[in-house]
Amino acid sequence: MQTDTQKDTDLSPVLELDGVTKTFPGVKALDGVTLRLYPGQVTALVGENGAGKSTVVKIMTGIYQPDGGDIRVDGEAIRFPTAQDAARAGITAIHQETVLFDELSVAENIFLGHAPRTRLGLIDWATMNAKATEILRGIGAEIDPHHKLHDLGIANKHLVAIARALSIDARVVIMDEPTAALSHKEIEELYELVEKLKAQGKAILFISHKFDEIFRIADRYTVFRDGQFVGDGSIAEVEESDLVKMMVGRDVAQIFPTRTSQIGDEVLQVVGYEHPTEFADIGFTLRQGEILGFYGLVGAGRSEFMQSLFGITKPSKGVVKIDGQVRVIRSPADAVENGIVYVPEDRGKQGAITALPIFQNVTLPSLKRTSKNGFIRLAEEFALAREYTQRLDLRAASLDTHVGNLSGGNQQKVVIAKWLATQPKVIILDEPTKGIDIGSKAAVHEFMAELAAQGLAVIMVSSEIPEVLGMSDRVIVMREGRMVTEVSGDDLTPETLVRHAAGI
Amino acid sequence: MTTTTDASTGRHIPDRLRSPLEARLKSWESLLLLVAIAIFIANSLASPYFLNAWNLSDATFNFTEKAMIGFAMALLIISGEIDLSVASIIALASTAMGAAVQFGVGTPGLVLIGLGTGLICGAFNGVLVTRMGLPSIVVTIGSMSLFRGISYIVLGDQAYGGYPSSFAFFGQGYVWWVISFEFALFAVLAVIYGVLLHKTNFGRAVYAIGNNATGAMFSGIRVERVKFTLFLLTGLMSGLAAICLTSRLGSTRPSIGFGWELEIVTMVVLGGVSILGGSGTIPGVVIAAFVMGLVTFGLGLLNVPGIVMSIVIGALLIGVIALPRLWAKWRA
Amino acid sequence: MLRLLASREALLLGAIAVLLALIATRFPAFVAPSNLAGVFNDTAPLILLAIGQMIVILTKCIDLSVAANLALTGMVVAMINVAAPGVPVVVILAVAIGLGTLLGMVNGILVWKLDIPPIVVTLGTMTIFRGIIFLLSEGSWVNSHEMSPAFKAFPRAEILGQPVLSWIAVLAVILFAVVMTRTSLGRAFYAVGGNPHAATYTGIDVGKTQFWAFTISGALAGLTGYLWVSRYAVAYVDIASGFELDVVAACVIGGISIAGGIGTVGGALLGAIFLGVIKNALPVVNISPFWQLAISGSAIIIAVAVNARASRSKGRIILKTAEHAA
Amino acid sequence: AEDMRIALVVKALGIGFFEAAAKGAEEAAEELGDVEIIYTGPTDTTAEGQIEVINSLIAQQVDAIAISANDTDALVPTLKKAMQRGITVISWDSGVAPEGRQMHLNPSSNPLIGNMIIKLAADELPEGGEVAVLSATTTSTNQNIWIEEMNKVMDNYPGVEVVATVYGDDLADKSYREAQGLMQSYPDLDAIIAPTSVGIVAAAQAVVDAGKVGEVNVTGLGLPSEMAGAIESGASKSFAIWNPIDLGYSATMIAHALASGEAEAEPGAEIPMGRMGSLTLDENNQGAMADPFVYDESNIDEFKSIF
Ligand SMILES: Nc1ncnc2c1ncn2[C@@H]1O[C@H](COP(=O)(O)OP(=O)(O)OP(=O)(O)O)[C@@H](O)[C@H]1O
Ligand SMILES: Nc1ncnc2c1ncn2[C@@H]1O[C@H](COP(=O)(O)OP(=O)(O)OP(=O)(O)O)[C@@H](O)[C@H]1O
Ligand SMILES: [Mg+2]
Ligand SMILES: [Mg+2]
Repeated sequence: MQTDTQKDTDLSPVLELDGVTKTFPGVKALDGVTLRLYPGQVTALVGENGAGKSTVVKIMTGIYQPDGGDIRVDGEAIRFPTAQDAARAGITAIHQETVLFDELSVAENIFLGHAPRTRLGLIDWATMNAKATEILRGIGAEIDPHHKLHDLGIANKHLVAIARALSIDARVVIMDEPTAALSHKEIEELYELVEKLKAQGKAILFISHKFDEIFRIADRYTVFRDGQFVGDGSIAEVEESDLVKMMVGRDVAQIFPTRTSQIGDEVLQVVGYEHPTEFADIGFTLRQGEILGFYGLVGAGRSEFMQSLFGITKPSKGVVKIDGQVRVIRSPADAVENGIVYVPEDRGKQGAITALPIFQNVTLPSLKRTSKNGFIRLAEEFALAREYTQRLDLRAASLDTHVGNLSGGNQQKVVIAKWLATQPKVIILDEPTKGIDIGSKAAVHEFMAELAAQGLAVIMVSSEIPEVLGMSDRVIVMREGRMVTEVSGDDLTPETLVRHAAGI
Repeated sequence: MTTTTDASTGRHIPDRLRSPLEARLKSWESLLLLVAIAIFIANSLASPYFLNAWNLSDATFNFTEKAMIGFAMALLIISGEIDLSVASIIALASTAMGAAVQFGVGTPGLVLIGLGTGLICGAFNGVLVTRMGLPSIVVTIGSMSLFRGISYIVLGDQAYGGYPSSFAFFGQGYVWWVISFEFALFAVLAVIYGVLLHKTNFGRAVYAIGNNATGAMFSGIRVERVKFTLFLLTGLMSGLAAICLTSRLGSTRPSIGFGWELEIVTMVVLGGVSILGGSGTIPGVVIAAFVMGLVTFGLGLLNVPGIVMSIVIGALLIGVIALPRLWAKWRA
Repeated sequence: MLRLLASREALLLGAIAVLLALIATRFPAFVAPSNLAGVFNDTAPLILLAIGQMIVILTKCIDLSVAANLALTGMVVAMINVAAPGVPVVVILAVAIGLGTLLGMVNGILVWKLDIPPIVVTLGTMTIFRGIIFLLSEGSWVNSHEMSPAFKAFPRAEILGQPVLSWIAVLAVILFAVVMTRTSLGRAFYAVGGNPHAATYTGIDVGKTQFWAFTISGALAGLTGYLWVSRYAVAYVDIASGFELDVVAACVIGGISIAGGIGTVGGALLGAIFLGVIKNALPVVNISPFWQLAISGSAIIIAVAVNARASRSKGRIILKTAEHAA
Repeated sequence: AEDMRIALVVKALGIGFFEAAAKGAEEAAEELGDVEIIYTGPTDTTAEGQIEVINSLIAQQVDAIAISANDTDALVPTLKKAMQRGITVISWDSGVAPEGRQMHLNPSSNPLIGNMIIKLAADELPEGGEVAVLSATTTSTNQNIWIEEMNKVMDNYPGVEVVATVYGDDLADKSYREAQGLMQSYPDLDAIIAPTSVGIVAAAQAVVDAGKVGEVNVTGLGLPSEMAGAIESGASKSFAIWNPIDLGYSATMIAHALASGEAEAEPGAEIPMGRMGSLTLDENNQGAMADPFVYDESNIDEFKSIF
């Protein structure tokens, strides 16, 4: 660490942003920010949801054009009209969303836009497949490059995105929350990769909401708040609490909320749930006021099971009882009527309707309550929407704002508000804090505790052990589609969870 | 490793930034209304026969039947689907009614058969799209050939005629002075569809589905049921249009209503409904119906051939969408 | 998935074989090689247009103006031929392809620069192109006897026993098979339709790629315009009217996904041939012409249902026990 | 005084036959002096298209409408409305049901045409043979009547057999394909009878392309200007047509006579048609203009530049 700090005083930055500004309709996403990336160093970019981190990435990779300010490569001002121009300048990125092609092969996903050619100038598929195999092996991914991308799980897709970034001989590698979809083992491999890239003298920008990994791999940090540059410096000279303070603009204590809920009557009972390919042997009960955690490695099938419980897919076997009564749930509409609601993992596609305003998103499942005989009453809709969005401390210009214009974290709040407004019995939260900044995360946790205290039964799917341990009364561990164990009380330790999840 | 903040009370979020009135003034519909008024004025200057109540009344027949289907089609397109088989449903429904006439079925029975055939065709499309998950544009290109094909199999080179005289009312009757039955029906349906789309939960669901069907399903909306209902409605409206058109023509041939599907889609799109789904209004479609009716009637009075009128409609379709965008580009 | 794709085309090939076998039972002469070559020759315009349409559909667009483009180009070259019978066929071909390209570019520009949905653009240009034919020709026809012999002879000229029209279709199939699999532009069509968002992130300009798709579709329509007019030896406002739907139908039957990103030149070829066989066979096997419409409609619906079934995802495979079963 | 406005409504604009008829109408107008011709029609051959055209003519309060109908029945309500508003309505070439018009002008008598088309084919087939009919659309009024009349007289042509009737919808490409299909299904086919000017040209082209000139004779009703090539190549030995210029001329003359009250449309009435003489109406208020005229090698060059 010492030497690293030493380095950055000597070295000049490879890539430098100065006074960069970007405005979207109604939002100033970036307001004169500064960012410097040095060769052989990992710079962590931190900030709350909506601070402008992903926007700055898109500007550096030619996807967005800045409204003002300079981008300098090796001290020379440059512009990137398209993503290919940025790639040519040696800048490559793993974006926050996986932006790949389901219908194309793995190899082509890696090489699209810079595929190897034959002498006639035609695409050389054989060489491309060979090179793809090589790169994938280099990051420890055993993926056949001939496969179509849609045959891959989300984690493997992410590995392909990483391989793509490495296929370009880059000087600057940007990673926007690269570990959000990866399992333990894969995260470790990613860390090794980052070390390797560093050793090759590449400049790395690393965006993450996870402080443990920032302190583990970063050399420098830069903090944004509300689209503005707050500060930067060497990681070795900063404490976690300082970073948090810079991000949020105030002091925050790091504790999980104290749980005061009374465990009440049994609300939900699941018996022998089974699906031909996705999951099997799942059974448990859930009581009022309880938070039941679902832990597992990414891809363990927790989301699939939850979606089945919510009526999206049909189980081949199994019974659901609500308040002791057997219920048949064939669609999400049935689930909502029976008081089961689901906050999905993929909020852009499944959670929110991004082209509609906030208030319409919030009231969508509750229209029966805000309307009269099927006719809409706007005043009631706004009232309901205001009540729940304020309780979640939503940040938005107005309730009429389209959800798509909100940052990820604020979109998540809209989705949660939508479900709370239905006054459900059971709420399923699938990775509720994935990609959510530290301040909002606490708000979500506190809210979960409050929900439980009010007698709601909560199921929380999470891949973060501290969150699972800090919030759950009981935890079910899943592995390869099966429920392996249920843990509670004193057995709730990180070791037990990891052991069961990994099957060791 | 999480943090808590001091229990912060939520900030106040205003309901709206822009007043609804302002939004309305800047809307597509206002632009289209200006176009309609301009065409009206141009028509009255160009032809001495234009400003005549009976002539204007006759001119409404150019669009009333198409607009009836257009209303349902608007909802369907907003929900992200499309039905290109509507004109063929007209042919099949008309054929069914014509066949029934040969068995001596009276006017009430004919109406039921016309509407019923429309519903069955709508259900056929609806099942293929919602149950089997097929893309509606392709399904209805297929059923477009199938439905009209059945008419051809039944009728071949024959025609059905002999409709009872009371049946003539739907396409040729007047409810009051120059107000034809068809025009009155058009007006009533415009109000019904306007309310359905803009003032009910069903309409809200249609918009939600059109913007993000997966998201709507995850929000507890019965997406398939809504879409199926929309296909039924479109079929029903096609059946209704078949009744009016058959009554107006007094006979049925398999080629009846040929090519209408594209005119109806044009009307809906001109009315500001996004072909990609998710947005559009019924007032827009109503104004678009008038615009198209006025253009064809006005040019007809000048004996301009129909194909030249269609150039005007085609240019309007592109121009009305392109001009605001060009304007925005030019200002930027 | 590769296997599945292969099987989708194999399925279609099988369907065509079954169809031919059925026809052969009633009318053996239909499957004689010379007659099949004739059917192929008849289907050549549909094949050419289907290839262009396939590229457009791949990019999540649709081109409803192809038939109108064909008719307009056909009329223009016919009128040129009448006005100047001496103009050599090479020039006529260049004019046809050039004008078709230009018309395709008009669609492309509107989609690219003004971001107007393709179905709206081409619905509009479809009627505008037809109207222009009317204005140019004042509604009158150009008939066989007005065209020069050379103008009419070109698509009929035989090379290795097959008419030039057929050879042009064969060349187009080969050329575009290479373009689609081995060039960046070809792959960009797939990328843009498969995931436009990701395409932007890859540095592919979505609008520009769509522009090129329309341009290619236009060029093919222009070429077909001349071939059509000289083959049928007549040009008037309504030639090939409604043909755009046949072209889309051929693509759909050929397994090209209307949602974009999925499809091959081979699929478009087979889809066109399937329709071509039906169209040519019905009058031959003495099925009343009144059945034709209903049969092709049913074929479209069945094809799309089969294709959808084949490509339906069956959910993820998470359970170890399910892995071998699948 | 103001000009009398006579609308000549045709099946579709742009068809050579009707363009020629329009020429005749103009000729009549010039002769009459105070007549303005409105030549109009839809762009495709649909009844709905004609209804829109008629509606705008009603609105313009024209004095007379002379129509060649796309559909016998579908135009009736609209034409009735026209008559109620005081407009003289006659049909010509392709007729409208009696309730929808005051009278109908047949280009020739239907039995004569029906006989003519089969005779043209049979004359080339002294030994008898197989003939097929390539018609226009399935709903074309006059084609259907002619084919019916033709079938009535088939007994006079022993050995000649009609093996099929197909429809080319008056589209060149469809007619072409149908003609091809005919030649494939009936390898021994001797003649194709196309009683439509679009179909006959397409059939001749198909015969040339199939290399069957001399084997399959194309005949029927066509325009000399469009058929000149086919006669030259030998694909067609002969064909017939009445003179469309005369037809347009006569229709205009009749419309003028009725609208000005010079004549009355009632059974047995004689209506003057200028240089074409006069027309006698039968019990259905119909009359025939003249006999069809046969064109072949001997006279084609003379007429091909006229219509
Ligand atoms: N395409 C867009 N249109 C409008 N507003 C946008 C757009 N993209 C981003 N924004 C807005 O810009 C701001 C910055 O968003 P950005 O995605 O950069 O945040 P972030 O720091 O990456 O947040 P997160 O941690 O949630 O990923 C947010 O307020 C967001 O709503
Ligand atoms: N190959 C894939 N194609 C499409 N969607 C996928 C694919 N893999 C995963 N998903 C979806 O992405 C989301 C995240 O998948 P993930 O890999 O986390 O698996 P999961 O079943 O959600 O596992 P868990 O919830 O136990 O971590 C889920 O909604 C899943 O259905
Ligand atoms: Mg981000
Ligand atoms: Mg998950």
